[in-house]
Amino acid sequence: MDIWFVISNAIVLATIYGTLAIGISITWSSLGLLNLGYGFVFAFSGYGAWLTAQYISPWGGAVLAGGILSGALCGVLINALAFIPIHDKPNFTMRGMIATLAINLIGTQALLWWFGPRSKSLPPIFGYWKVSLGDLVLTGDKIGSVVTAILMLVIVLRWMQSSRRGLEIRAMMMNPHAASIVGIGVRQTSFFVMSITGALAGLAAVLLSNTYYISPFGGLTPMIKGVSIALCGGLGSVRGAVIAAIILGFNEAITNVTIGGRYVLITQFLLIIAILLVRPRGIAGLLDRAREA
Amino acid sequence: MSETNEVKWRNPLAVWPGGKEIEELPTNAWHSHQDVWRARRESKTKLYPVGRLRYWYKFAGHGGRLWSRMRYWPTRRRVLDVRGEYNRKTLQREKTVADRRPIYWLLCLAALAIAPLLAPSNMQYTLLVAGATFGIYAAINLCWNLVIGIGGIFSLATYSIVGTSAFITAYLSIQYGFSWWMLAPIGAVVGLLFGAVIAFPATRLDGFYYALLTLGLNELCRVYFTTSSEFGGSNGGLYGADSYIPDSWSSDHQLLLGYYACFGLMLAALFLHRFVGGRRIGRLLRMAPEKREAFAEATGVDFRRARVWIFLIYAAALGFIGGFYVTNFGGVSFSIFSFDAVLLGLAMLVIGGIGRPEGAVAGTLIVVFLDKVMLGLGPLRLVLVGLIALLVVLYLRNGLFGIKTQFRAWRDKKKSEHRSTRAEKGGEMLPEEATETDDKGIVYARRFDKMTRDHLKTLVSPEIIEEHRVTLNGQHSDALERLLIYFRTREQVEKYGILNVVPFKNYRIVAFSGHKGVPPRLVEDRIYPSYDAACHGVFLRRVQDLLES
Amino acid sequence: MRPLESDTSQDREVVYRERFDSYRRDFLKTLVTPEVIEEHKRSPFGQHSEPLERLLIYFRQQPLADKYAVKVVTPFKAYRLVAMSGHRGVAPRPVGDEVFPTAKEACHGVFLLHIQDLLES
Amino acid sequence: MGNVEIFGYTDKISVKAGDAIQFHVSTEGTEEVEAQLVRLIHGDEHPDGPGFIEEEVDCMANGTWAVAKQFTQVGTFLEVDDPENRLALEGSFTLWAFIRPGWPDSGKRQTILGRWDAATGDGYGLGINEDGRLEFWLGWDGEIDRLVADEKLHLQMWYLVAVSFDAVTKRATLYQEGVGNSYNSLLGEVAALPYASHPSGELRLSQQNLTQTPFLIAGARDRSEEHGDFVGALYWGKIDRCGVYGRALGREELDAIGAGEALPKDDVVAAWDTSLGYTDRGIGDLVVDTGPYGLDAKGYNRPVRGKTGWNWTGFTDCFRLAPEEFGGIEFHADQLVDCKWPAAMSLKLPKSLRSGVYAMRLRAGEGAGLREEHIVFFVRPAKPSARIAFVFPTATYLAFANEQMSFDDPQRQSVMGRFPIVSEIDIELYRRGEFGLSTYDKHADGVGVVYSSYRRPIPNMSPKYRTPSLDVPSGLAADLSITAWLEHHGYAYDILTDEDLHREGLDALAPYACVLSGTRPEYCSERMLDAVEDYIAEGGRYIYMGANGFVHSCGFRDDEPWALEIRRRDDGYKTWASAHGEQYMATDGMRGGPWMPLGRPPQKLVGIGLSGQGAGSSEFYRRMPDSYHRMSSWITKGVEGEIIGDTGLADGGAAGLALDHYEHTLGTPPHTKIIASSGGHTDVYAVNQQIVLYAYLGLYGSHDSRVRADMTYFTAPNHGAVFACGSIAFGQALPVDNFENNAGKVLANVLDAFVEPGRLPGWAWISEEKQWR
Repeated sequence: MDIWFVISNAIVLATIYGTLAIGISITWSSLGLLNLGYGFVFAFSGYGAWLTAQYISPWGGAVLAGGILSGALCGVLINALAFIPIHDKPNFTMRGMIATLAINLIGTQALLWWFGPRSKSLPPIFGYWKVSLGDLVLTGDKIGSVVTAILMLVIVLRWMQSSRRGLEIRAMMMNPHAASIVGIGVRQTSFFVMSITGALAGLAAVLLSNTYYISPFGGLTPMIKGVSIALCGGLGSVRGAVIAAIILGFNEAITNVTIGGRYVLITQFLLIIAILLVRPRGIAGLLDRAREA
Repeated sequence: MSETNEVKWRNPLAVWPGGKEIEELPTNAWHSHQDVWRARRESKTKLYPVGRLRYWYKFAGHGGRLWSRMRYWPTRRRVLDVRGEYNRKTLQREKTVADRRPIYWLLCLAALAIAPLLAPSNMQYTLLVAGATFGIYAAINLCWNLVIGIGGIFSLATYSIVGTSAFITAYLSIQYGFSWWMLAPIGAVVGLLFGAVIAFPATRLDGFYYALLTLGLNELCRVYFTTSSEFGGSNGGLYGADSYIPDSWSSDHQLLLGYYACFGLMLAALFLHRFVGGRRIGRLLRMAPEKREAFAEATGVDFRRARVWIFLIYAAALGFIGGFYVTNFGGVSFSIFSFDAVLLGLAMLVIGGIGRPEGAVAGTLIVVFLDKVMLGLGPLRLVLVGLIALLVVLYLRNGLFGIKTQFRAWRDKKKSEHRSTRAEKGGEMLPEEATETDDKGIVYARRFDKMTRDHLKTLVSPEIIEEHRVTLNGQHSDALERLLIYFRTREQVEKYGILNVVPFKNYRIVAFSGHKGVPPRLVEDRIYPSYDAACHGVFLRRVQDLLES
Repeated sequence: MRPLESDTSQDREVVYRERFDSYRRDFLKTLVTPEVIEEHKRSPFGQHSEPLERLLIYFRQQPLADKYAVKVVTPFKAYRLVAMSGHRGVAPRPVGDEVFPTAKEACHGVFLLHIQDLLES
Repeated sequence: MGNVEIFGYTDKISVKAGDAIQFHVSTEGTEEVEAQLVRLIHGDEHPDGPGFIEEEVDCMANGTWAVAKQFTQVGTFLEVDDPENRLALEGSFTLWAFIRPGWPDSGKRQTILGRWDAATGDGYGLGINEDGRLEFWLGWDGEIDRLVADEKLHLQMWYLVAVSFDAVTKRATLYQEGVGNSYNSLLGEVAALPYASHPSGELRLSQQNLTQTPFLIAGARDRSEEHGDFVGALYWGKIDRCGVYGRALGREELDAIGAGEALPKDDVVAAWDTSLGYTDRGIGDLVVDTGPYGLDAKGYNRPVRGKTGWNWTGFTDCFRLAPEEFGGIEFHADQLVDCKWPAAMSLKLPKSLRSGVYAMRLRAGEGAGLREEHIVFFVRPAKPSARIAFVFPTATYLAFANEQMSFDDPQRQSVMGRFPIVSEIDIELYRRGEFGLSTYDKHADGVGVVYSSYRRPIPNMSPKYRTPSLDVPSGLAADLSITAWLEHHGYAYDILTDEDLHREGLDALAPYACVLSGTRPEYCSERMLDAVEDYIAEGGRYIYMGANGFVHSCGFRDDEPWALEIRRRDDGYKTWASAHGEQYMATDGMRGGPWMPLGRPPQKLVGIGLSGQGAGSSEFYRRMPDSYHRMSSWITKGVEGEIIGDTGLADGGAAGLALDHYEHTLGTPPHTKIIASSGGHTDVYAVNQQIVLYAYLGLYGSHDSRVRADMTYFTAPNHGAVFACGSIAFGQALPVDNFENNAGKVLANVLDAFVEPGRLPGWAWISEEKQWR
């Protein structure tokens, strides 16, 4: 068994899952919104990228940009629909989740209605080159994905670390009530959060377009994976999400190799359940500091 | 008459031998209290008519006649919760059905029971199939409601349980020829086992963690069943299970049988819901909703145990429904695991309102109607469902059946907004407020008090305060006497008194409670060296209260 | 005169009442000002200021013998002043010959008579 | 020809069209008067109103009547029915009586009992002389001899007095011994005045007994050119048991009587047991003789029965509980219940006569002042025809009939806060003193008047009359303002009186859809209250047009409806108070005084009850929040703004004189709505003392929120309803501006709705409120 193949696969998966999970995690911790419309964002930005490739330019950068932008747009849309109207209403967490689910339903059905059930594929973004490291062959695709994803993540995290806006978002993540008292507008900030997480989803959608083809319901599995990872890592924790992404990436890669692709999900869930039973709030989650919406 | 400063008050007792030495004290120019009354010829805000129309009939009640009250056998519950009361506006006796839901339930169920007879013939097939689906989904949702609404466990594993049970029973029926009547009980056992597995994390995880976990579980089942060849991965499902519907029957009769069987299933689910929700376990769980578990635990409620129980009941019931599903449709498709199924199910619950059986049934009805009857709309059907669900979530606090409470809360909010803009603090009552006051004497007292205060405020002046300090318990000028009479005649609640701490040395001001058994409270820290000083202190406080009002 | 009121030779109540009223008169005299008289003229029946009300209370409490009243000559046209006898069966005696056009003015006339008596006492 | 004066009264106050009625008239200075039947429309001559309006009505009696001066027998006494002249005593005898002199110093001779003819000086008598001492006298054709006691009789003290006369020795012995105890007399044992006196002496002559001389108790026969036979030397005070023996009783025997022991049985001529014949439902005028001849005595002008007797021990307070201790009969020389003048005219009213207030207008000369008399009576329809009935509160008219408070009550000016304005009629009435008093007045001996009657001239029950202490019409003249308003707006209405209510109860009211009260229906018998209560409870609609209503009890005898009885108690407004033990009515045994302590405050009946009264200036009503409720907003429909009744004939406003207020602690129905309230009353308006427990500074209009008039409305079973105006002055606000004003608008709204059969407006707005505002 080729250990390096497993590792490289695991890294690729981990980065992609990380991209997915971090978006969900940030949304939850800063806005208290569990964005289950993520699948729709994913699918929407996939179509966005596809449209870009079709009508503007098949150049990789453009497609990537198209996906990221439409993801951000979709994030803003969800924010406007599901967050802004009810964020100050009673029972918001539950209602927010259901609202995003409803948006997911509407969105995917609308996509189905508009584009039809046939899945689309994107042109190769990073070209068809390969790199061989010993007997390990890394496609340009893989490397591109990993690099882009990591780059994007680093940029986002850096931005959140250093910029004023990022500071605001982090403040909201730590204590939304106090943040609103010191003048951080929940509504304003929420648009930034949602557009960034949307953009991350868009990025993931483009990067994963080879794995998960662009179809109306194509966002579902990534979303569930993202959610699972976010959950496993501890909702709201970026660090936890990264760790969980790596663990699950390895799990998937190993399962693929050892038992077979069919059992990936089963092992994954058993793993998650096991983790959650030990740490009910995920890897990085602390019981007492859970966000009380 | 003359200038304020020149007005002098003469003490009528000064002429008495040994009378007070002060013969003249400066006081206010006199003006009549009637000036205030005569100037006030209308209310300061516009007053609107109040009153609510009785547009429905109200049973006048039994009065002197004997009224034997029936109970549901064998419970202690009365058939209807009827309250005997009298109308507060007419004093006529009235009987009010405090909880009208049983009546509505009965009417709606009766309507559903006769619905097939009323269906237009060209739509009969669609409607009866939709009706059967409705029955099954309603039953599922009712069970779901048990854990979400009553148990407080946000489980999204419902369809995975139903589906698993359905696939296993279908498999058993097809492969081993189990006959139809065995399928549902077997399904129940399958469901119970499934439930037992996933109940374990349920006790550990809270809220969303569990929801997301079960959502994943659902996906897991989907992938597992879709990819396994035993369960007909290629056919899109398992078909050919034994059905309770005799093949020999005409299709109309088959449809009808299916409809009523599903209707019966729904009734059974309703009964289960009522039975579980209305018994001890339901009450225990309602004691311990999300985020209040600690409190419930502290009061001795073993909510974990109750949660496991209800979860097992839920799972078994869903398993039963899964088995029934197979016998009803002769098989099951993978779509039961689809995310959309979860979404639709959730939409059903959400539209009706989580936590209420009527919500589950009505939500199911709406969604099934859109999904199964308005077939002409294509994918738009689900968009529509999603839109409705979205709107409901955005605008309603607890679904359609929460509208009443929400509306009332909103109306109360509007009411207090309007009140705060219209009512004058301490002023006259508005017509709306008057309807809420049984003793109309208070309504007048408010007006009188307002007018009196308006007049008395004009009497407060440095001269008067000085006069009180000097004369205290002697004879007073008209203006001072008026103030004192007003102060003395106030009600007992928060009326000031003087506490004698050390006789002739140490006095403090207290306020009486006006309630037997409640001692007066100290008003301030100040200590007065003499009774007279304390009296004047009380006077000053009262003057201040008057001016502030 | 009623039995219990007629023989006052032993009635010590009278002695006290005399003292009380004499003190009261001493005080009330100081209240008589043009302003008070003007106020009564303006509003003989409404709410009164304290000095005027004190005077009126005293006047109203006077014993019936020689207590002033108004007599209607023609309703709403002519009024005159009289003094009560205080004895049943004895008609009031006329006081002065001024004719007042309204009851209000006549009542003020009564007031002025009382004031005059007070100041003269 | 001196002053011309006309006085008159009718034998009945309430008649049906078609009934006969008699007019009794007495005149001074004229032998004939011009009679004209008139229908009274409006009384008050106030320039802001329509003035005095009457309609002349044709009838047989119109024209010139021959009239004369009539004599009135005032004063109370007992006349013994002695057809066999058994009291024309020839031998020895003893007269004895328990007495409590009410006015020994009146300066006039008072007879306690005797068979005495003062005109001729024949007969014998025991009494109080001009000097206030007990005296026995006898006379023979004008020659009189007397025996006088040494000690004066003291005021309000119980005595046993007697005279024993030995016909052989002509020795007379007076017996005078105090029998006061700690309860029954003015003074107690600590102020021990000399009460006893036992003089004895031989008289020069014995009496001559004329056959026609009656034996009287508390009076003696007299005669004059002008009056013919009449009863004079009237006694003031109480007489308890008394009697006559046919021998001279000894000291010991009389002492035994004074000790309350059994009377000697032998030689009894008469022994009047004044405590016999009492029933729980009243006491008649007959005083029973327990002696062998049954010489019962009959009261004239209603001596007041059931009063505490010489042996009253203070343990019981009602004659019903221990009649033997309540044998006192009180006599007043100025009491009058029936003038008993001969009828000047008898008239059968036409059957077609419209229901209303009528008067026989008698005029002599120029017909002004005392030269004009309106003899008022009330005509009911032969059969009820209208849907509206107006009940004239005649019981209250009677209670106030001929009141002389402005002349007699030193507190009156303080109560009303103004100087009185008296008229020629008031002065004449006061001067004459022969037409009786009102139940507000006191008898000359200081005891309150308990009986009033309409069988005597009642000048203050005439249409133009202005009450002197208020200078505002009250009673009939005020109530005419309401009927004038009904008349002006063309409402068909019938007239009823309190007398009809008392006699017929609910049956009198039942035919009508809507009943209006007068401005002051203050005095009510139990039957009147029951009638109104039953009427409302059975679906009647009642408009309580005034205030101070249903406050005070009164009693009537069934066979003598013209006389009303009032007892005044410690609770409630009063110009006098009944003594303890004398607070139950002799006519019907009910507790006298206000109804409230009996558990029937007016609030229970009509929603509001007396809150305060005063005079001088009236205020207006301002709408209350409840008037915006759609159940009752129709009442103020068409009223501009919030003010109601800012004009009026009574002191310039609709809220004045007496005010009624809502008080749920006194039984205002819980669903009552206050439509409007007045406020800002002057300090002359004092809180009703019935609802005051302490007198303290601040119980006046500007201080106490209870001093107000509440206009209220509530619905009753079977589509019934009660609208209450809350103030006496409200009725007098109606005629202002030619009957078009906001007070009238409110009344019209209510009346129009009440007359309609079926449901009331606003009936459907009865659901629990769900407020948006």
